[in-house]
Amino acid sequence: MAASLSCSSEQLASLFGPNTTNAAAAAEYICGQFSTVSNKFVDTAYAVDSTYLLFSAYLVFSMQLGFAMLCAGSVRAKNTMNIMLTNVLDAAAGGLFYYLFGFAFAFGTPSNGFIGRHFFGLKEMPSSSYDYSYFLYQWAFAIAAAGITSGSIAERTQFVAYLIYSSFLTGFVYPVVSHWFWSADGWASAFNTGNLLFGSGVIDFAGSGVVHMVGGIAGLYGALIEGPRIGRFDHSGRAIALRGHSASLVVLGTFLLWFGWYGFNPGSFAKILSPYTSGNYYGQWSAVGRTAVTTTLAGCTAALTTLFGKRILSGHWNVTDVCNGLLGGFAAITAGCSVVEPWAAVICGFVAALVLIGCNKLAEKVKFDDPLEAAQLHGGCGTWGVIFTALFATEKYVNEVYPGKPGRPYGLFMGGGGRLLAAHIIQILVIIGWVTATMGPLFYALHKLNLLRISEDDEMAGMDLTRHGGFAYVYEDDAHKNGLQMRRIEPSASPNTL
Amino acid sequence: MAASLSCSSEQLASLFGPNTTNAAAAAEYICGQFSTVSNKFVDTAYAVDSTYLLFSAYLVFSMQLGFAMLCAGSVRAKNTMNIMLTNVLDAAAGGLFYYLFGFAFAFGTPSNGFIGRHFFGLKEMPSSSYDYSYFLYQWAFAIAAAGITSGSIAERTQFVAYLIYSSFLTGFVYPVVSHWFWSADGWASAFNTGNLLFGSGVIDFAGSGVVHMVGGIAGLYGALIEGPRIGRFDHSGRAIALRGHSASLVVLGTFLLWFGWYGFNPGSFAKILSPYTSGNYYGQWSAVGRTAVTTTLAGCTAALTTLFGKRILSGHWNVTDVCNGLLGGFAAITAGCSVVEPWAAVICGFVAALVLIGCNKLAEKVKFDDPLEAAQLHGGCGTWGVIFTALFATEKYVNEVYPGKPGRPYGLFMGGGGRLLAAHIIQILVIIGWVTATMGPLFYALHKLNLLRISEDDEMAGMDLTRHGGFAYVYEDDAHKNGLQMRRIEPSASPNTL
Amino acid sequence: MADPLNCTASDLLPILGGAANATAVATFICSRFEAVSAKLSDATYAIDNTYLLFSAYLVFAMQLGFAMLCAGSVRAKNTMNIMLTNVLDAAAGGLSYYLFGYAFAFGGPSNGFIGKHFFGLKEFPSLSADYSFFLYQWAFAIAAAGITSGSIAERTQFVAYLIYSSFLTGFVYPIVSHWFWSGDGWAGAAKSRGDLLFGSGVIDFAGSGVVHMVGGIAGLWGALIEGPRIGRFDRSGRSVALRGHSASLVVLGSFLLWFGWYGFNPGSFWTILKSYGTRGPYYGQWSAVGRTAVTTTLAGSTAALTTLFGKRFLVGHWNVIDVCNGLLGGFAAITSGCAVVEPWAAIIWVLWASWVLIGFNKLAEKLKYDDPLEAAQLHGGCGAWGVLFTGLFAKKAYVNEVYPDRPNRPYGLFMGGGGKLLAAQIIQILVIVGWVTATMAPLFLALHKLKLLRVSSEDEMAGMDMTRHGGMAYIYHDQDDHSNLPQFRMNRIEPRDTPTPQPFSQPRSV
Repeated sequence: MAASLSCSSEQLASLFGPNTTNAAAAAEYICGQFSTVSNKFVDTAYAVDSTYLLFSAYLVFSMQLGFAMLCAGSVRAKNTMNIMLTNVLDAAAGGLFYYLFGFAFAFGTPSNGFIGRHFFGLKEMPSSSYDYSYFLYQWAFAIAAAGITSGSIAERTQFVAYLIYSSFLTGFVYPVVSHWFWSADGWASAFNTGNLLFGSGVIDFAGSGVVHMVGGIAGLYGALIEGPRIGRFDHSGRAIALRGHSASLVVLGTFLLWFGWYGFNPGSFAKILSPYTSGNYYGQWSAVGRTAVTTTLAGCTAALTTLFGKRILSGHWNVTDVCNGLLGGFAAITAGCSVVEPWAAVICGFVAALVLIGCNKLAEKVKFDDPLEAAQLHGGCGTWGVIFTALFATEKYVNEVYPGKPGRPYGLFMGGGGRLLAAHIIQILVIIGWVTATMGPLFYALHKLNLLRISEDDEMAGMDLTRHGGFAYVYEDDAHKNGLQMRRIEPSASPNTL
Repeated sequence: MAASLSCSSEQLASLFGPNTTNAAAAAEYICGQFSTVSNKFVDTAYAVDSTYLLFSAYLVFSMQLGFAMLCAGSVRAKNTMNIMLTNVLDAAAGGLFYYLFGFAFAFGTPSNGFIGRHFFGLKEMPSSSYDYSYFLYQWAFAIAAAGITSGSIAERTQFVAYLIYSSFLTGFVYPVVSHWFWSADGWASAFNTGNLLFGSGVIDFAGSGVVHMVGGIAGLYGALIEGPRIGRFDHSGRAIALRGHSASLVVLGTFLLWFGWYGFNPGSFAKILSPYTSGNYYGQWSAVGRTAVTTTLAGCTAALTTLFGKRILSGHWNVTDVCNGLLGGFAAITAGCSVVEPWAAVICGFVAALVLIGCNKLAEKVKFDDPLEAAQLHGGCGTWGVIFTALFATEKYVNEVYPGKPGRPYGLFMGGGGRLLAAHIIQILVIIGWVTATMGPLFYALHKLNLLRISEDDEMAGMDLTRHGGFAYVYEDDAHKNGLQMRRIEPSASPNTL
Repeated sequence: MADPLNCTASDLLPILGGAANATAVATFICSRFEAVSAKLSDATYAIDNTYLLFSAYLVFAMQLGFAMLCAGSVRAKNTMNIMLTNVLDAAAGGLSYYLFGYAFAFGGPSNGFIGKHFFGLKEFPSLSADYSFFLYQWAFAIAAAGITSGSIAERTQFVAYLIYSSFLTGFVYPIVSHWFWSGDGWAGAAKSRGDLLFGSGVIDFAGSGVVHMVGGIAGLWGALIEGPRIGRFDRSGRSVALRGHSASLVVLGSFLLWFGWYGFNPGSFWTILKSYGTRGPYYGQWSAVGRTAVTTTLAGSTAALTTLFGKRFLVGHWNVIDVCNGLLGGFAAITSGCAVVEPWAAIIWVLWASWVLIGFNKLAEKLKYDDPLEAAQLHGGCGAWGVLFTGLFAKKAYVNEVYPDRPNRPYGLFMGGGGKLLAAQIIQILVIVGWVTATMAPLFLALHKLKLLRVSSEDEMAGMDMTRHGGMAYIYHDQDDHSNLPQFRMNRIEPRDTPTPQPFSQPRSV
């Protein structure tokens, strides 16, 4: 960025002309000063951008806390320990795998369009292209994807199965997808330096497709293959709600996710100190702010739509539904957050809420049981978000956010033609195909090996008692009464525990 | 940092030479411009660094919330109010004491090597050396130390005793230790401008020793002197687990601590806009990112090690143990986070988990009861962290992070010789000695005065009912039934309450 | 800020006179300097926006804090209801503030009473305000609504809540913030044109008055008009404490609010990269920001400790809930003056703020006024106390640094600045009380008359979660097959047959 500050002493000397005594020296002196200045600008830019990216990464990490609380609150008390353990391990196992090869597969440039192949175990990092803070940020994204999946298969999955798919997803499936769409080498990336897919490339800014669809579809297969929880559908096939044990935890988790999403979406710029026209008040910092605003509006609209929609359908003002709607709105805006106008975000959120309600109805019809609606929410709304971007991306913003290639295609409804939409449909199909081809077989194999689903007794008793060393809550004080207390919680469990 | 931009007009004038009409004026004009530029750079640096430090301080503060939730979840329901009150007061009382004299003792430079003596009540602040944001950051550290201790003596300590030791620890014991190792005057500090301890000084970057060991050892004495909780060890001396009342709160607290640790470790640089070689992509911002990465990896490894270790030992996949392991890893990496390679952090976390498991086994053997394993976790893993740093600190990073003294000793295993290790062993001994000499007698005196431990009745009934105005949870809805509800919780308590 | 760096060839040309093609030299050098100044302004925008954005995120975290605080402070049977209101504060607030709230508040240029630009963020961003500023102000607006929802908790119809909340966030609050914070406001200290109120203007830096008093007084009217909860005062008029169902949530909420307050107070500077040039290069807005964070911390700490010991003497308990409320009271009180007072002043004044809170609570009991979260006492009472505080302790140097370009403003009375600032602050209190009364009271009264305000006594006894929100918030006793039959779960929660588990389980345990 220091280009415009370059100062060649020869040039300046010749300008001073012959009759200036030692013009050369003068020129050198002045230019020396300028090069110092331009260096300081480089330092400042790195410092500011790193600060911005690091704190965004911290916010994204706090989403893991949000997932943990959301999951914990949405399952029955007897499986709380289990689901929370999976969330802790998403972060922990994810950290190691992403460090060892995940990041390399995703961003190991230079590489082919399919998979990266450098920076294994952060070797040769930091480079001029990637700094540690960027790794941290991408890691926080990777664990989010795994967190989504763990919700779909909650309450009935063996812990070992969880460990296997989680590391596979974080370490291989997700990184490859993010390589395709986010790295400069990716065959479908909008940053691709070669020729772009449909001359446009996929604009999945913060990952409605890359993160949410991947996580959601993986969960879909998991939940499909192991089938619904016992008691979720009665003999007559009527759906019976198995309500989570604590709405407070659900709301806590939702708000934390909202909080973290401010790192997820605006943070995806990775840089904030880059002007669009130097010296003007309008620059990337404004785009970052706009992204935060679109994110907020989409979520708010979705929440309100869900509130009234559910009121009409079920007659209740239901807070957990509102929370899910809110998250659906966020999942949908994630792809387009940086390239759409705030008013478009309102539309996005409105439709997202309807999509979610529709998906849930459909799931009930086909007897698909997803304790956290993760597949419907992240998969369904994520897909809508990808399409939405292709419809409403504005020309101005697209060219600001993805510079260097003037005249990119943009949103169909904004008059940008259908090429972006085509690219995005490709993205949807490719992601569905890839996740199906990788996670589907994995879950099926685990199923065949009887590693996927827990025994019926365990499920009735709850995994906490049988696998995780006890019930999550002990409101009685006397250790000796634990047996009693467990018996009171779940009579059929007592044999297993005593 | 603006030095290199200084521009003397005389010099430049002479360069223009005599036959330039009013060269002096030209020179002055140009140099005036440059000095403006350099001033603006100074402003920028202050603004960026303050922003960075302030938000790091906020993150560290959020650890106090983490401690509160972790403690609340790890004790039995009947003592929840008590433990949470202590955590609120750590922050509140700590704020006042640290403002009045704590900060002065710690950083009141110029002073002797033992204790600081300026800035009482923030007089003469801000100075060119310290700004308010630095005070805020150090305050957040101080209350963390007190928070650690309160865990060890939970569930059986009188509230008055708590108030006394807490203010003593935050106001005197901890500040003196941080003066020794972190202030420029400290006798063992690596920043010491005179000659360093063993020509090296102690590299305790973010305080495995200064914060965690101090808090842990203080807790050790407290817990030793008042003895185990009633029912923790039965007549035959077998240990009986007194499980905390809510695993959700434990996980919530752990994740919040993880979140806050990103302020604790990377934040300890206090500055982010300082290049190692100006104009290069690699600077302090990279070091900050690297620190965040090492922190993450150490925690992740420790969590996984604990998961499988415990699975083998106890046969359970236990989430609370994993959480403790995770925190142990963080406590260990804290000392060396900025000067070790990521791969070394993995080793650090692995050993830390084993250290923690070992310490817990030992504690059971000697009938030492620490409801939060705080002494084992922060004391034990903290000590390991101090040693680890002396073994794995890399030359390059040591000289970058502690500049100005080329050829410092570094990690033994990295070929840096044993001088650093020697310094760190001194640190361990000195900290143990100092805390023993101060907190030991204090707790003993409180014990003799019968101010330390609560009465047996109170302990059976739970302090919430007898001292803190009631039980923490009321899931029955009818206020008039509170009596009944309490009776159900703890029969022996009902007389006190009705 | 690029002004001092402007370098025009015409300046440099004459002085380089002698040199061959001096023009070229001049243009060459000057073009470089222009590049520098442009880059400097970029850096400034980037840093200030980063600072403001992350502050806004922190302020948003307060909404989470409110949700948890409210949830923990009500009885289990109304948890779903109160949490829903908090989620909707944020959601509905987001839309209404986007559509017109922000325009009313900061739509300058406009008259002193109400703004009139940027509806739906049209013509945004402008030189004066960027998106990050909108986000920050939105987070403030929803905080005000969050305060009110606490006062009328556990007995208000959900529809009533929806109505007053959007009215408050969309109209009442924006106008107040326009008066005191926008460049056009008639009473603001930051007023750009025309002369200030009493030549001083109101110094309500982060909103003890604008946010906390507005929210608190709105709550006061709501709670007054619908009256106390059933069972809050027995026949003999003795007050019966209706304890919240979870102290853990209360503490969680309070700490989150504390965390968020670091965005609320220091963030209100809106920019951080600005040198004052008063005390050497190291001292600038960044120091003032740090100082603000410190005063905030000390105020909260002092209030917490005062409440702890005060309550110990009054009640005989070390009560964590009261300590949390005291803490928040201290914050509410410091919010107005946080940027312009010395740390020691904060301590002195907040010592009394916690007694103000205790006093108001005693008074509320006397008057049989029931506020489940003490929101009216806490935010209204301590907020007003804080506004006065600024009028007394504002320090000259700080006032002029924080509100520059109007030399020798009046400052705190006790600091020798005369009474004009105090007068302005008193005007603020009166105006806010009057405005909120004139807008919210009629609204609540109308809702009351239309039977839209209070729930039926059956609903109130049963709890709104069961009757309106589709079930209880907690199911710790797990009985899958029946968990969808409200009636059944009902019975298990209601103490009427809690004994049921007892008899058959007791003998088995022994």
